[in-house]
Amino acid sequence: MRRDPGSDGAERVSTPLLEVQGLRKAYPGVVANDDVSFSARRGEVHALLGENGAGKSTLVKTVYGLLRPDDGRMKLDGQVYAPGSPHDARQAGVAMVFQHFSLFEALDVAENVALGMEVPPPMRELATRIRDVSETYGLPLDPNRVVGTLSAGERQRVEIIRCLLQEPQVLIMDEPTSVLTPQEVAILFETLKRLRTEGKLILYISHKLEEIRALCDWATILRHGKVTGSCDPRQKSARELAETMVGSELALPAARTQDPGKVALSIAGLTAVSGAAFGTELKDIFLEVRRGEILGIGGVAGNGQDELLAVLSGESRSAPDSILLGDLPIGSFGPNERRALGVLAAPEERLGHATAPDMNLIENAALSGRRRMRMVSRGFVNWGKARAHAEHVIEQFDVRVPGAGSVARSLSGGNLQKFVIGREILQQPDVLVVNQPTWGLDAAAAAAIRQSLLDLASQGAAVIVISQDLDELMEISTRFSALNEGRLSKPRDTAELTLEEIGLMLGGAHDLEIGQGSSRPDRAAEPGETVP
Amino acid sequence: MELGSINPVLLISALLLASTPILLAAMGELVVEKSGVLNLGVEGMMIVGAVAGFIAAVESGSPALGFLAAAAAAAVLALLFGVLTQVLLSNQVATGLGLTLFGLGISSLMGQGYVGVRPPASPRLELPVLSELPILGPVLFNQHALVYLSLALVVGVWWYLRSTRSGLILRAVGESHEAAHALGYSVLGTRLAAIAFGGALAGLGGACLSLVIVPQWTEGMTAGRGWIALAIVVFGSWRAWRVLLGAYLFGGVSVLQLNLQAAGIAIPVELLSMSPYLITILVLVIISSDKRRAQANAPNSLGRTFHASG
Amino acid sequence: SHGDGPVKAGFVYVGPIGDGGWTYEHHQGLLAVEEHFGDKVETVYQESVPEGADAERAMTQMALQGADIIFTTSFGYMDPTINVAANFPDVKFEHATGYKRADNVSTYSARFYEGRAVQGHIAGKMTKTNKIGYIASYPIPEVIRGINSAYIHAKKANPDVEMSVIWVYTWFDPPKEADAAKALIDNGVDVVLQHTDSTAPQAAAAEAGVISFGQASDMSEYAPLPRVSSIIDNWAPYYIARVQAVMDGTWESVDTWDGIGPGMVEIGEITDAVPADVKAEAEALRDAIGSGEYHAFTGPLNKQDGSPWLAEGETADDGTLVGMNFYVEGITGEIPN
Amino acid sequence: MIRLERRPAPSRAWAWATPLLAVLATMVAGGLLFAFLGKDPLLVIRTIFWDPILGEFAFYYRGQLLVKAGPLILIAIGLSLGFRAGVWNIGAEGQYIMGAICGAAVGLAFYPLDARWLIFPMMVLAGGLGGCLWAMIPGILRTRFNTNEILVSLLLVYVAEQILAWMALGPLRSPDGAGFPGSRNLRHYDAAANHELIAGSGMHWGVVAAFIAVILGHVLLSRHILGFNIRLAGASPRAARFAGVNPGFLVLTCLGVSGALAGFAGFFEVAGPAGQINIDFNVGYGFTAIIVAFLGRLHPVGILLAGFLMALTYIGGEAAQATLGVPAAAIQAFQGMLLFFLLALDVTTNYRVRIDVRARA
Ligand SMILES: Nc1ncnc2c1ncn2[C@@H]1O[C@H](COP(=O)(O)OP(=O)(O)OP(=O)(O)O)[C@@H](O)[C@H]1O
Ligand SMILES: Nc1ncnc2c1ncn2[C@@H]1O[C@H](COP(=O)(O)OP(=O)(O)OP(=O)(O)O)[C@@H](O)[C@H]1O
Ligand SMILES: [Mg+2]
Ligand SMILES: [Mg+2]
Repeated sequence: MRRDPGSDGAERVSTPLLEVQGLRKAYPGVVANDDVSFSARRGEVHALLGENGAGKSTLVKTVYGLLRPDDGRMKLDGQVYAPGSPHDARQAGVAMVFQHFSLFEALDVAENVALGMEVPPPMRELATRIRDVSETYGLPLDPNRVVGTLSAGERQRVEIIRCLLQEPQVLIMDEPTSVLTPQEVAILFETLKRLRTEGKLILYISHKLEEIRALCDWATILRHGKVTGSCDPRQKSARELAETMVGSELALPAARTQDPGKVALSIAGLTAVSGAAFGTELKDIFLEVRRGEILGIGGVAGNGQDELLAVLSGESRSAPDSILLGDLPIGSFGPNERRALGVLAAPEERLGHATAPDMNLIENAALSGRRRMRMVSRGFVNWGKARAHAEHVIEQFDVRVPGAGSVARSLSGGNLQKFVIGREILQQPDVLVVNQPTWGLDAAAAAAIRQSLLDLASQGAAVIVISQDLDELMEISTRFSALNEGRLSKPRDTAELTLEEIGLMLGGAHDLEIGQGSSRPDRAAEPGETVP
Repeated sequence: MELGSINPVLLISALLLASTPILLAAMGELVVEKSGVLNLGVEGMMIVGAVAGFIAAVESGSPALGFLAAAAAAAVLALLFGVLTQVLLSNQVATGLGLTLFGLGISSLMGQGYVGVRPPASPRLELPVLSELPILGPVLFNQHALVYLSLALVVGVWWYLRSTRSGLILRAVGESHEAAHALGYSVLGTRLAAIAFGGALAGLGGACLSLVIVPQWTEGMTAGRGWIALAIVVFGSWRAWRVLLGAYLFGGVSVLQLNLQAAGIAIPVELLSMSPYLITILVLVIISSDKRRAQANAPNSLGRTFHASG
Repeated sequence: SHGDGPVKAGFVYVGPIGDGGWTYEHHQGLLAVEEHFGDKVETVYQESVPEGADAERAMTQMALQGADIIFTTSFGYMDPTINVAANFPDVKFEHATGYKRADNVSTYSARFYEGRAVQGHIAGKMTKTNKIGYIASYPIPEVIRGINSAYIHAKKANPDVEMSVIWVYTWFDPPKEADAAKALIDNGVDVVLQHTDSTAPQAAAAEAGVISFGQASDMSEYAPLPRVSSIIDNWAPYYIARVQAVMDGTWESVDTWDGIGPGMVEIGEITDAVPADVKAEAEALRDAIGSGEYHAFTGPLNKQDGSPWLAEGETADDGTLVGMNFYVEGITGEIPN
Repeated sequence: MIRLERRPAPSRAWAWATPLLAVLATMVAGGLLFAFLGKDPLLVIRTIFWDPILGEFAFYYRGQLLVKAGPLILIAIGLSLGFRAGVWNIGAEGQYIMGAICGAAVGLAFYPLDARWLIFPMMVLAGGLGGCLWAMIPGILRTRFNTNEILVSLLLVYVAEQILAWMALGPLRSPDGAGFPGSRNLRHYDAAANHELIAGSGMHWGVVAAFIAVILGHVLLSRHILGFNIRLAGASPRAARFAGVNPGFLVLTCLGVSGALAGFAGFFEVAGPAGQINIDFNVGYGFTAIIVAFLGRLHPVGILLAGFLMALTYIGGEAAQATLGVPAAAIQAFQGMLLFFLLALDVTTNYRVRIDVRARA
C-alpha cells in the first residue's frame, strides 16, 4: 500500500528512516498516544494530521526526546532509538521546530542558535555560519539581532536555521506556518522541498489542509491518540481529509450576510506606543466598521495585532476623539465603560489574557460580563448572575466541560475559545473585536466559531476579526485590511481579492530585507498601495 | 574639624572592605536571579555563613578553612530553599523569608559557644609592585584577600554570563524556562546549581563580616546587609559591573556618613544614618524610571514557578 | 523572712547572653548568685526580651511561677516593671538604670562616668596625634556623661586634645561599630573610646595599631594592645546582696547608684603598653574617685556654649548628672536630638 | 522516582489537611532539635502548645495570646490583600512604626487635655494615616517610576527605624523623663490610652480591629468587586487589565490598605501594651505578619488561625525559655521550620504526588 517517496529525484531507500511502534503516552485522565505506529522514509515530507488534542505534539515530542513514552519502541535508521533527552535526539540527527516558539526573546540570534546546537562553534564562527547557511537556503538572518525585535517570520527562520546547522536527518515541524505570510510560506516550502531532495525526512504538522496537500508526500492521521489511517494527501480533497480526522461530516459556515449598515465604530489617525518590552507601535491608524459587516484585519503576528486589540478594547487608552462609537468619542474610556456602551473584545491569548487560568468559569464570566450583565450592585458581586451567564454560554456554545465550576486551564483550547467568544456574544455586543478566534483550533471547532461570528454580524453587530489565517478572513470577512508594522492598509472588498494580492498587502515575503527591519524604504510605504 | 580632614584614599580603602560582604552576596544573588529564581533568604544565608565560617576558623585555626566552611554551610541552606521552591514548587517569596527566619535562629544556636572568642587573623594580601606605589599603593593594594576575590568574582561572573556556554544556558533558563526545557536543558539542575552558588557567595559575605571586618561572632551581626544585597541586584539592573557600582555606592555612603561625623561636619546625625537607604531608593527610582531599559535585562522568568509535566 | 525552699530569682535580659557586653555581664551576675548560694537559690532568665508588652509578659510569667525577686536589666523595662510590680506586691523587683520606684521596686545603676574619667586621662596622655575618638550609641544622659567625663580628663592630661564623636544609633551592631572605629582612625584618631557593646572597635583598633578600651566587660582578649584598660560592669556583689536581703526578709525599696568605690564599676587591668608613670597616675585617679576624695565632675567647668556650670571646687549634683543633656566646653559638634 | 502531577483543580481536602500535617511535622522535627539540645522534647512541645491554652497559668496566657495575635492578624490581613494581587509589601514593619509615631504624636500633642471622645479617635485615624502614607511611598514610586516595591518598602523600614530613634530621643521625648529616651507613657494618659476592654482578658481595641479586619477581609475577597479584582490581578495580571482593572489603582489600594492596617496595629500597640514610643518599640510584628499571611494561605480565616498559632509559638516558646531553659534561638528556628513544612506540604494541594516504581524507559 505504500507509494513512492518524494519525487524530484530523491534517493530511494527501501528501509524506513524512522519507525515508531506501539507508542503509548498517558497524561492524568487522558491517553495522549495510544499504540501509535507509523514509519517514514528519507526524502519524504510526512504529515501528521488530527484534530485538537489528537496527540500530534505529544508524538513528536516523544520523538524529540522531550517525553519518555510509557510503552513502545522507536527505530532510527534501523537502530534502536530511545532518546533520554533532546540532547540525545539532536546527537542522533533529529531536530525540531516547536508549535510554540522555543526562543529566548532577550538573547540574540546567534545565542539562540547556539542553544539549539550540541557542540556550537565559537560565537564569531557561528555568526559567519548563520549568515552562510541562511543565505544558502534563502532565509537571510542577522546573527546579532535580539530575537525580541524580530517579526514572527524571522523568528521562525531562527528556529529553522538552528535546526539546519545541525545537519539533521529528521526535521520535525509542529504547525510552522500559522504565523507566516503566503510568500513566506512559499519560501518555507521551497526550503523544505530542498531538504527533501537532500534526503532528509520532514515530519510536518499543520491544521491547514491545503498546505498539506501542496507539500506532503504521505499523511498519518490521528484521532484521540490512536492512528486511524494514513493516505497520500495529494489524492484527497481538504474536506475529505478533515472528515477523516474528525470522523464525521463537517458543517461549513453559511454564506456571508446582507449589505452593511451605518458606521458603528471608527478610528481616525491613531498612533499608540506599545507598553510591552518588544511591542509594536501603531502608526496613524484609520478604520471604519459598519453594522452587519465583518471587517477582516490580516497580518503576520507581531505587526501590531495585540496593540490594535488593546486600543479597541480599552486596555490602552488614547485621545478621546481618536475612536468614535457612532458620534461618541470613546478613546479615553476603559474596558468597562466601553462594555457598557456595547463594545466588546476577545483577545488572542485565551489563557492568561481572555481568562484567568486558575479561576473557574463563573469567575471568568464575571471577568468581562460584570458591567453589561449587571452582576455588580453597590460594589458587591452577584455570583448567582455570574453563574447563570457562565452556564448559558456553556449551553449555547456547546462548551464541553464538567460544569461552570471548572477552572479555565482545565479546558481544551477549542472549548475555552468557544467559552470566550460565547461569553462576549451572549452580552449582545454592538461592536465585537476578536483576535485570532480560531488559532490552533481544529476544523470543527473553528467552523463553529466562524459561524457564530457570521451570525452575530447578520444580527446587525459590527465585527472586527483580526487574524493571521488568511483563508479564514477570505471566508468570513466582508472587507479586508492588512496590518503591517503597525500600519493598517486601506480596506478592500474581500470578494475582489486574491490570496496573492493579500500576501503583497501584508508586506510580501520578509526575505528581501536582510534583518534590518523598518529601515527599508519600501516597508514605509502604505502596503495596500503597493498592490498594482 | 573640616571636610579636608577626610582623606579620600583612606576613604576608598575603607569602602572597599566595608562593601565586600554586600558585593559578594549581591554577586551570588545576581547569578541566582539570572537563572530566574528570586531568593529573598540572602540575610539568612549570610548569617549562617558568618557563624559557620567563624566556628570552622576558630576550630581549625585557619581562616581559609573558615571561608570554605562558610560557603559550604550557606550553600547547603540555599539548597534547602532550592528543594522547596524548585522541587516542591513552593512560593519563592515566602520560602525566602522563611529561610531568613530559620537562618537567624539556627545561626544563633550554632554560635552559642563562640561569643567573645577571637578568631585567627585573616592576613592582608599585599600585591607586589602595586603596593609600593606612593600614597595609593600601601592603601589600595594592601587589602584583605577577600576584597580581591570579590573583585575577581565580578569579572568572573561577568565573563561567565557573557562568554561561556554554561552561562548562556543559565541566562536562557532565566529568560524562558519553558523554552529551555523544550530544548532539553535541565531547568531544575541549572537553578539548583545557581542557588547553591548564590548561597556560597552569601556565606562568604557573611564570613567576611565575622572573620575580617568585625571580626567576632555575635548574633544577628549581618544586621540587614542581606536585604541591601538584594536591593543592589535590582539597582544594578542584573549587570555585574553595575552591581559592583551599587555595592560600592552603598558602602561608600555608609562609610562617608561616619567619616563626615568623625570630621565634625554639621549635618544632622539622623539624616546621615538614613542616607545610605535614602540614596539607594533614590538611585533605584532613577534607574527604574526608564521602563524599557530596566526591563530589558530583567530575567523574564524571575520568581515564576516551573513544573515540567510529562 | 523567706519561707521554705530556695529563693527564686528571675532575670529579664534585653539582649542575648552572648552579646559579650551588657547582657553578658548581667548573666555573669546571675552565675555569681548561683555560685554563691548553691541550691539555696533557683534562677530563671529570659534573653532578648523586647521592651514593652513582651517584657511585661516575661516578668508576669516569672512572678506567676513563683519568683521572689526579679531583676529587669534594661532602661526600657521601667514602665513594664512598675506595671507588673503593681500586680504582684509580694514579689520584689529590681530595675536597672531607671528612675521610677515603688514599694516593691528598687532601682540600681552604676556610675560608669567614673571609669570614663580614668580612660580619658589615659587617652589624653597616650595620644600622639592629639585626636581621640568616641563611638557613642544614643544621645541619652548616660552616654553624654561618659563623653563629658572622658573629655574633661583627657583635656586635663593634655590641653591640646581634640575629641571626635560618632553617633552610631545602636547599642550593638558590630560591623557598624567597626566601620565607625575605622572612620575615626582614618580621620587621624589614635585613641578610640566606645560606648557600644561589641568588641568590633577593638579589632579595628588592633588592625590600625591604635589603642582602645574595653567596655561593659573586660575584653581582655584584646590586651595588652589595643585594649589598654577597660570599664567592667560588675553586678555580682549587688545581685548577691539583694538576693540575700530577700532570704533574710530585709529587702527594702532602695535607689542604688554605685561607682568604683563599692565595686560596681571596675577598672580592668591597665596593661604595660601604658607607660608606668601614666599607669600610676591613672590608678591614683581611680583610687581617688573610689575613696570619694575626688569627684569626676569638679569645677571649674563651663557648658559647651561657654556659660558657667560648676564653680571652682564645686561638684556636680546627682540630679544634674542624671539628666545631663549638654556638652562641656571644648567639645565640638552638637548633641543630636 | 517521585513525580508531581498537576491536579485539574486544587484539592480542598489537602488544603485543609496540610496545615495540620505541617504542625505535626514541625512538632516531630522540633522535638528532635530540642532533644538534641538536651531537653525533654515532649515536655517542650507540651509547654509550647498546651500550657498556654490549658495549663496552670492559662488564665493569664490566653489573654496574652490575644495581645500577641492581634497585631499579627491585623497586619497580615492587609498584607494578604497585596500578596493576592501580586503587590509585595515587605515593609509593614516600617508602616507599623510610622503608625505608632503618628498616633502617639497626636495624643501627646493634646497632653494633658481630657477629652477621650475627641483624642482617641483622632489618634486612631492618625495611626492609620501614618502607616498608609508610608506605604504609599513605594506605591507611588512603583506606579510613577516603576520602582520595585519589595525593595523600597523594605528600605523604608530602616528609615522608619531611624525616625523612631530620632522621635524617641528628640521631639517626642518625655519632658518628665529626666533626659531618658522615650515618650510619655500613653497608658498613664487616660484620654489616649488603649486600655484592656475587660481587665485581664487581653482584649483591647487592636484585637477588636483585628477581628473586624478578618470579617471585612473575608467579605471583600469573596463578595466585593474590589476583592475579585485583587484576586484577578494576582492570578493573571493581563486578564485583570482586560477586565478593566486599573493596575496602578490596585497597587495603591493594596499598599494603602495594608499600610493603614499596619499603622493601626502600631498605634494600638503603642497606646496599649507597649505604652510609649521608644527606640526599640518595634519587635518585628511587621515581618512576622508576612509569615502569618502565608501560613494562613492568604485567606482571612486562615490568617486568623495562623495568627493564633504563631502567637502560641511565641508565648509557649517564651515559657519554654523561662521554665526549661530552651534558647530563644531554638524557638526562632522552630518557627522557621513550621513555615518550611507548610510550604513543602502545600505542593499536595495543587499536585498529586506519584511514586513511580517502573524503571526508567
Ligand atoms: N502536559 C500535559 N499534561 C496533561 N495533559 C496533556 C499535557 N500535554 C498534552 N496533554 C493532553 O494530551 C492530549 C494530546 O495533546 P497534544 O498536545 O499532543 O495534542 P495535539 O494533537 O498536538 O493538539 P493541537 O492540535 O491542539 O496542537 C490532549 O488531550 C491534551 O490535553
Ligand atoms: N463597585 C466598586 N467598588 C470598589 N471599587 C470598584 C468598584 N467598581 C470598580 N472598582 C474599581 O475601580 C476601578 C475602576 O473600574 P470600573 O469597573 O469602574 O471601570 P471603568 O471606570 O468603567 O473603566 P476602567 O476599566 O477604565 O476603569 C477599577 O480598578 C476597580 O477595581
Ligand atoms: Mg499540538
Ligand atoms: Mg474608568
